[in-house]
Amino acid sequence: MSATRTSNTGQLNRQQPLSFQFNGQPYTGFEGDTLASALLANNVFLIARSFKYHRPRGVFSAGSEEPSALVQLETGAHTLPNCPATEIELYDGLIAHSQNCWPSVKYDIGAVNNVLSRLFPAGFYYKTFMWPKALWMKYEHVIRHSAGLGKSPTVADPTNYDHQHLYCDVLIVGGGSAGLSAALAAAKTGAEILLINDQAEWGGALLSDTQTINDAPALDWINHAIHTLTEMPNVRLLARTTVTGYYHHNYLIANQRITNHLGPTAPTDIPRERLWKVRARKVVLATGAIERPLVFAENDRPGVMLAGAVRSFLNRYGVLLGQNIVILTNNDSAYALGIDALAAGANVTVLDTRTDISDDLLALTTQHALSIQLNSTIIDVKYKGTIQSVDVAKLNQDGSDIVSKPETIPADIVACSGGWTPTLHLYSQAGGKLKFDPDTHSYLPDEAQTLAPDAQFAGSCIGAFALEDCLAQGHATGLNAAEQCGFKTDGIKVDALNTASQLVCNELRPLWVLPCAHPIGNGPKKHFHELHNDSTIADIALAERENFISVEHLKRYTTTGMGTDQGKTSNVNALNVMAALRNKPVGEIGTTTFRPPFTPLTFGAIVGQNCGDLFLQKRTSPMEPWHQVRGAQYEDVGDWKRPRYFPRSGENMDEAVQRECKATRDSVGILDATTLGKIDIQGKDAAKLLNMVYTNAWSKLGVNRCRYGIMLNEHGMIIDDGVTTRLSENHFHMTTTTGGAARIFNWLEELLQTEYPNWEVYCTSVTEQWAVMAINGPKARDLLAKLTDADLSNESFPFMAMLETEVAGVPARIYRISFTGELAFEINVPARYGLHVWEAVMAAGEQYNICPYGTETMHVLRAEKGFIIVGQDTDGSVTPDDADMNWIVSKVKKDFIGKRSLSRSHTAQAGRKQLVGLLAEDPSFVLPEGAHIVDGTNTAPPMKMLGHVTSSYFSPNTGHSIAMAMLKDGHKIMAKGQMGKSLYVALMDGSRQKVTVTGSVFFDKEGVRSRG
Amino acid sequence: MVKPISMSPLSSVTAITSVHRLHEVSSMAKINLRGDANNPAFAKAIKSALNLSLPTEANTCAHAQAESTVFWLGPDEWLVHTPLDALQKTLTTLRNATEPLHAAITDVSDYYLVLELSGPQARSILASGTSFDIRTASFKPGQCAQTLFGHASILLWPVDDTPTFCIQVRWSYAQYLFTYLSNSLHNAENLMNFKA
Amino acid sequence: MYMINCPWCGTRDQAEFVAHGEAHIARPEQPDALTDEAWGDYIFFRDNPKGLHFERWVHTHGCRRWFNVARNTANYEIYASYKPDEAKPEVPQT
Amino acid sequence: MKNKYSIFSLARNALSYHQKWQHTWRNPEPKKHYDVIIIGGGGHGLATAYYLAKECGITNVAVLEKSWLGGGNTGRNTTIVRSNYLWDESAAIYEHSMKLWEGLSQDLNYNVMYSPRGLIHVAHSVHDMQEIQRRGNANFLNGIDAEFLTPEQIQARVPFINLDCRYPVMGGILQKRGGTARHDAVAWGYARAADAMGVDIIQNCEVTGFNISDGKVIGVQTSRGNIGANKVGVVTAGHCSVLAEMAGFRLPVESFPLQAMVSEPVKPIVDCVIMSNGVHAYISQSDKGELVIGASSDTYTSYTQTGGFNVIEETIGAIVELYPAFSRMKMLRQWGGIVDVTVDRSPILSKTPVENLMFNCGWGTGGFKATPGSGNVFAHSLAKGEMHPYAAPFSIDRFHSGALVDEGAAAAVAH
Ligand SMILES: Cc1cc2nc3c(=O)[nH]c(=O)nc-3n(C[C@H](O)[C@H](O)[C@H](O)COP(=O)(O)OP(=O)(O)OC[C@H]3O[C@@H](n4cnc5c(N)ncnc54)[C@H](O)[C@@H]3O)c2cc1C
Ligand SMILES: NC(=O)c1ccc[n+]([C@@H]2O[C@H](COP(=O)([O-])OP(=O)(O)OC[C@H]3O[C@@H](n4cnc5c(N)ncnc54)[C@H](O)[C@@H]3O)[C@@H](O)[C@H]2O)c1
Ligand SMILES: Cc1cc2nc3c(=O)[nH]c(=O)nc-3n(C[C@H](O)[C@H](O)[C@H](O)COP(=O)(O)O)c2cc1C
Ligand SMILES: [Zn+2]
Repeated sequence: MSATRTSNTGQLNRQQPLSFQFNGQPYTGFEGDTLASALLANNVFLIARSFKYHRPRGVFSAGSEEPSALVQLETGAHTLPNCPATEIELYDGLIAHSQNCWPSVKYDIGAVNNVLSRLFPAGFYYKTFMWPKALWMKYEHVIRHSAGLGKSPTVADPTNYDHQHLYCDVLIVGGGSAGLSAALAAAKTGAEILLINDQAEWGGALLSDTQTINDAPALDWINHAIHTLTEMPNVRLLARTTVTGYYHHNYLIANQRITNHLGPTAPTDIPRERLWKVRARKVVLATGAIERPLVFAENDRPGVMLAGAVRSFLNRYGVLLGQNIVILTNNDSAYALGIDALAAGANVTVLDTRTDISDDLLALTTQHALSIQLNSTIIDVKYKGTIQSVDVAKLNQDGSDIVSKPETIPADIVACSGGWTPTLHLYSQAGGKLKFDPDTHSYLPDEAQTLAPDAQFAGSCIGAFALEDCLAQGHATGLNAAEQCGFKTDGIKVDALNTASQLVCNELRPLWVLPCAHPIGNGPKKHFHELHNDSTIADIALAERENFISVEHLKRYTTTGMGTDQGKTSNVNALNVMAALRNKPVGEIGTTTFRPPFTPLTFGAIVGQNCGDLFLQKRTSPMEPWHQVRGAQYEDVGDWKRPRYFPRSGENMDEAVQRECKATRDSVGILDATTLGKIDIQGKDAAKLLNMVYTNAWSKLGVNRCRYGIMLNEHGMIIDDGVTTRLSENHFHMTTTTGGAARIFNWLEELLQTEYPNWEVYCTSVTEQWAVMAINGPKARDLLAKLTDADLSNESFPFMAMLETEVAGVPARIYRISFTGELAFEINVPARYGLHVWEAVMAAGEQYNICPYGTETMHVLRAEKGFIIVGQDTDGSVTPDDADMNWIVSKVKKDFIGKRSLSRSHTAQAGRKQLVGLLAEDPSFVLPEGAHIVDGTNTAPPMKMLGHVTSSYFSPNTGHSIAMAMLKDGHKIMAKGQMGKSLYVALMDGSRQKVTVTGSVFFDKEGVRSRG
Repeated sequence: MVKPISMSPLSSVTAITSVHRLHEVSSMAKINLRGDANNPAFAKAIKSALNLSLPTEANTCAHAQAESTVFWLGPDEWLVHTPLDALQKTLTTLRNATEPLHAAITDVSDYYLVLELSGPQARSILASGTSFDIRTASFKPGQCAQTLFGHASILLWPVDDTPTFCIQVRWSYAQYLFTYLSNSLHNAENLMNFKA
Repeated sequence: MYMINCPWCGTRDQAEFVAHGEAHIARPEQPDALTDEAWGDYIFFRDNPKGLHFERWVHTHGCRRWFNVARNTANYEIYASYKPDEAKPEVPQT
Repeated sequence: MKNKYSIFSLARNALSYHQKWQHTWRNPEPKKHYDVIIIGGGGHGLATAYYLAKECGITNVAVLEKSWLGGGNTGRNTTIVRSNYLWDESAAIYEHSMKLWEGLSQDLNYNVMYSPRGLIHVAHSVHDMQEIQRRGNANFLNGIDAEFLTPEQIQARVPFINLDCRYPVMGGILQKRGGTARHDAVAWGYARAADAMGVDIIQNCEVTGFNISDGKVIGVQTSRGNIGANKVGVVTAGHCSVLAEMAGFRLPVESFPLQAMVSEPVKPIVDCVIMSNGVHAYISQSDKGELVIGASSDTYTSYTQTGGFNVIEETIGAIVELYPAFSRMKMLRQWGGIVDVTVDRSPILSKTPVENLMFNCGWGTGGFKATPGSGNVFAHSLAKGEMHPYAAPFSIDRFHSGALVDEGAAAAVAH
């Protein structure tokens, strides 16, 4: 086999040679080459090993439909697996490797699979590897390692990505003749046009053709079109951009490869790829057509290709792929290759499966002295590292068998054409139904579909294969789309375009699978309809034989169409074969479902900037700069970063927390409580709203007085808690948990807008308006007094009251509430002054050894007091009664959210799991949170669980460990004692810790400190 | 006692290049206003307090004297921007004017921060994170929109034809929004200079 | 991704909205008067039609208003959006 | 009897170029009447039929499938199998299922590729840690394997994980017996085995109504005519509400789109299943080499088997955050299923207001793993006319009495 560079064809920049490496060997190509064309020009035909049988494989197509020539591009952090060589624009220094082979693509050990291939028909793994049972994991290991193709990168991606949202009037997908023509027409109406093409060059199939438009090379027309469009302010052109998904409501995703073609040395300060999220009022699809292969014996050999691809390599990339080119076709279009290849100096034989061709075509072949054999097929491809020859025989009448002795024809390239399949993937993704059209032997949009996607078509994607028709259709469709967007189209001039006559896919013989010397599948020769996953006609027959006859079963059983190419060249043939096996018209068996993406879509591009720092906002309080300087360790609470503890040098968390706990109760501590949700509630029905959402009663709360409340969902389970303060008769300030802030606020709005629109209440979220610091401890009042002139005495500012004053020169609200059981004040100041006031408090507190503490200490201190944390001590299945909080459930209110659920038969049952305190027998032992309580019945699993430890700490202020737990019938046990029964907490090392049930308040049981 | 120092997470960050500017704009006071626009008494009360008619058309804003702006946020919700030193006065005027109507006036000056983004690629920078249609034809000064940018709810309004936009965001999302926008700003500028 | 018409703000991308299930379920005036069964039906049992569905959405990142949408769950059609106090709109029979 | 599958039969058939394999299941015409009709030819329906025939001696059974068998959620799920659920009721049925998985290939004589390669739940917050501790301890006491992992141990198993991601990894829980199974093979294996015992599997047969007399179901109306039955079991997952409506009642279920996706196939890189609730990313690698990734559901109901691209963005965002090396991998295909979600995220296996009509649904986003167990207990329930003890806690009554089995709650409430 010997491919040669032509001197006079192709759109390469021969002034710009580029060097690159494949499998370690250096080569050169030119600017304008793809990796595929450059390799082929260097006579590298063996590119890859196949998925299952590890057969040698080469380039099959010249575009994104490539099923076979997949390579590992670049190495290290820049590596990309499974790149079709046909889509890689060559750049200087490019490095690529073959995949799925070891030690090399030439000598691949995995090729034993080919020898054993008879053992591996479709679905073989379902039938074996079952005995002995224990060995499956070993078999599986081997299967896993021989499957897969390229290798994933293993280090972080050094490049970045971003997104762009875009609205336009008309989106045109495809920059071939039809798309360009549509854009030119639509743009003239003034509509905002977005024209997208997946290749770097505009022109689509024209680039591979020798066509003329208005008697000049078609390239001139393309250049002129692009020039015109670029000048128009209402047009945006995106090349190197693939529309990968067409979703409902005309939402389309397009991926632009900005720097990919520059390789690893591309600038890193711009995105490598950019994902466009397009909303188009109208969508025009001009996505072209994909050539359909013929399936014949040994058709997977490197050097067997689509005819259009061979032509593309010749006319676009300046590579004549062989000296002896054999063309196998069932239609006219491949003759164009014959004529071009002859002109370029190759020997060409056309094998046409048809018994007859048109007079015009016959005249043309005579004119060009093109040698043709009708009613013929290839029955074998002789391959020894390269294609040597093909065996050719005559077909019988229906094409199902051969009737003559084979004749051997020298060949180094086999180019096949089975017609063209309109590219309608995007349309189908969006829900468009396709219907088999017997005239073109292809699937076209089903015009009978109601509610079809809002798309229109132009060019070969709707079966118009002649250039003239593509141009005309483009024009008409472009105008139509603009008109539907409300733009005026009358008076828009049509440039008359004439084209030369053209060989198109006419008069096709509907025969795609060609016989060989033995019945297909029943002998050594393989007919691959699907190169990517090594699926053969015999596999389809097996599927049929075993009753996997639904096309979806066929796909899954044979894995046809499940590769990186998603069956762009194989699906239609597979459907055809199944239809024939089932004796049904192909239109009746349906297609498999088309799904995005059209071509594989980079994860990074999907993510855009939304990773790393921007994965999710890190919300912090105004005091954050201080926390950072003090080396705070953080806890994630929702999307907030909250200081968890403030270690001094050398301290671990336990030590820091023990110190912080002590310091707070001994003198004074300070907690940043900014993250609590805050809702301002105003209106004459404000108290009514509170009565509805809290379990307790709110009408009688005094002005400037605070009250604790819990909220239930309508199922009767605790969902949030917090303190709410009456600021004036009709004005309240509600607080929620940090995690509940958004949820509760939205819920209040929901109630007000949908259930109680007549209530006069307005809610406004004020969470970030206020910076909040809670000072807790016996010295809290002394400290605060240094910063404010207000009277802080118990008489004028009692527990559960609010005071509006100034702190450190800043207007503040101080709430005298306590989550630690200490004398405590929560200072709220406008966020902008948060840091200022915090620093002032710290300075004033120095004399009391003020101790900043974080959430962990807060948890311990509240547990010493038996205060619950919603979400830790409750889990969405806990009622107020379960939580021992009946005291907060109004007995007189007629209704509140969740009330009715409390009396349901199961919810009202005795003996539910209930909140209790637990003490370990060993007071120094901290029971693990999440461990379960058992009785003594069983000592090893399975053991009946009676409840679990919800909160557990070493309490420095009581000097022993403490725990809260949910325990079956816990309240009875708490009231009556365990009555001689022992309870344990079971540990996962198999041991148990004996426990005693107590009340859940461990410190200051009388509750005097907070009121002092 | 030291004079209170005011701080924002954006106090010390900007992204300013030769063509683009992204920075916090000096903080205006912000007041959330709720009430029934269909109630003539309410409309009248607001008119007397702010000396303007409340914008009742969705996605628009109205300017009052002394640099104040009122943004439509919903059928019964507006946001008043007013100079900081006028905050207390405006709050009081509004409260007095709406008494005893069903209305709510809430100081949210510190709940939000405002960023300004200006320069030729401002639209594309915004389009990196918002699905809102910011095409020139549909989004002009005098309009405003509440929408989403990345994960942040924002209030967005065009200021001039540079173009310049203001983006109001919750305090705790400001750092996130700034980082996102400044990344996009640099991407946009570098792309302007990039010839493939 | 739907384009959804907020009855107040106009048509916006779905990203700004959150769906909240079946619409037109009024909270019972007197929950205590209901049997466990009737109450359970109210809180848990929902229409889940394949086809026309009246459901609630909220314009979370816009005007924060709740509204209703008549949508076909078997395809991507949205027939109408309307305010919570409005009656179910007439929609084409499917 | 059908060909038995084994390496020997495979080799023998290879000699004849695999021309002699028989139908995996027949294509029977519906009979006039069956003892039991199962509606829905997904994994659960087929398993039900299989166990009815095998363990309950009832072989006059039809499985009616509106489309192709296994094409519902069974054919589109991320195939994660585990049994480490929190509540006793759940643990019982999922562990029952797990035990059946362990011998399923042999039992069915069909390799379902159950692959106990280990499943790790990663914890990203104090709350996550408390959740896995509680669950792991409960698993241990229920006799279900559970092992806690430190971040370092997780890193050793999954070298490319980014422990220091937005929500730093604090620990994890491993169920070694957890893993995956080949979804299609499960449907096909059950179908083949049920068919072999005489069950009629009738594809392209959509149930359009019930024939009910005196409050008792006596048959179904289908796209292929009326078919009589003594008992009917409905196992239609995403479509359960549609069937309930036909029978005249409602279910506490909503059907949401749930999406999944695969990457291009690559050589082995993820050797276990890794689930993260914190950043919401689920990933495993199939035997063919694709990374199989599960997304979250949309907020609206839909029967379209597609969902919003925003959900894909969030999911891949989480994957890249947790595994930055995958940023250059590519998505090969995305798709959606219709998941039948209950309020407490637990299934419904229950009698209904119509006598002799039972429902098995509500498995939502997580029922693939339950396929053998669910089919097994549902078969026994249908046969007996009484719910199997493992099924009993999952009756519809719980939504009236309040006896929810709330697997969702523990993770879904405020901090
Ligand atoms: C994307 C995704 C990921 C998932 N990941 C996991 C996972 O990792 N692990 C896990 O355990 N679970 C997972 N699940 C859930 C799991 O797939 C399901 O719970 C399980 O497969 C349900 O099985 P089934 O047999 O009940 O339903 P299906 O397989 O859906 O079967 C129901 C069948 O009923 C048929 N049917 C419907 N209506 C009619 C009618 N009128 N007449 C006749 N037939 C009808 C349908 O066509 C369908 O075939 C996932 C689900 C999805 C969608
Ligand atoms: N001889 C024949 O029988 C025959 C058959 C088919 C086509 N043709 C010729 O091919 C041309 C057809 O013109 P056309 O405009 O219809 O198609 P085209 O193939 O020229 O152009 C389609 C363009 O769309 C691009 N595209 C496809 N999918 C895309 C996606 N998802 N995103 C972005 N871009 C995408 C392609 O890369 C291509 O550039 C004509 O010149 C015609 O004569 C000839
Ligand atoms: C575990 C699993 C692995 C899959 N692997 C692939 C794959 O390698 N290639 C592929 O094209 N599709 C793959 N799919 C997706 C299927 O092609 C298909 O999209 C999915 O089963 C849903 O069906 P539908 O798209 O026909 O609606 C896989 C699906 C599952 C559930
Ligand atoms: Zn709105």
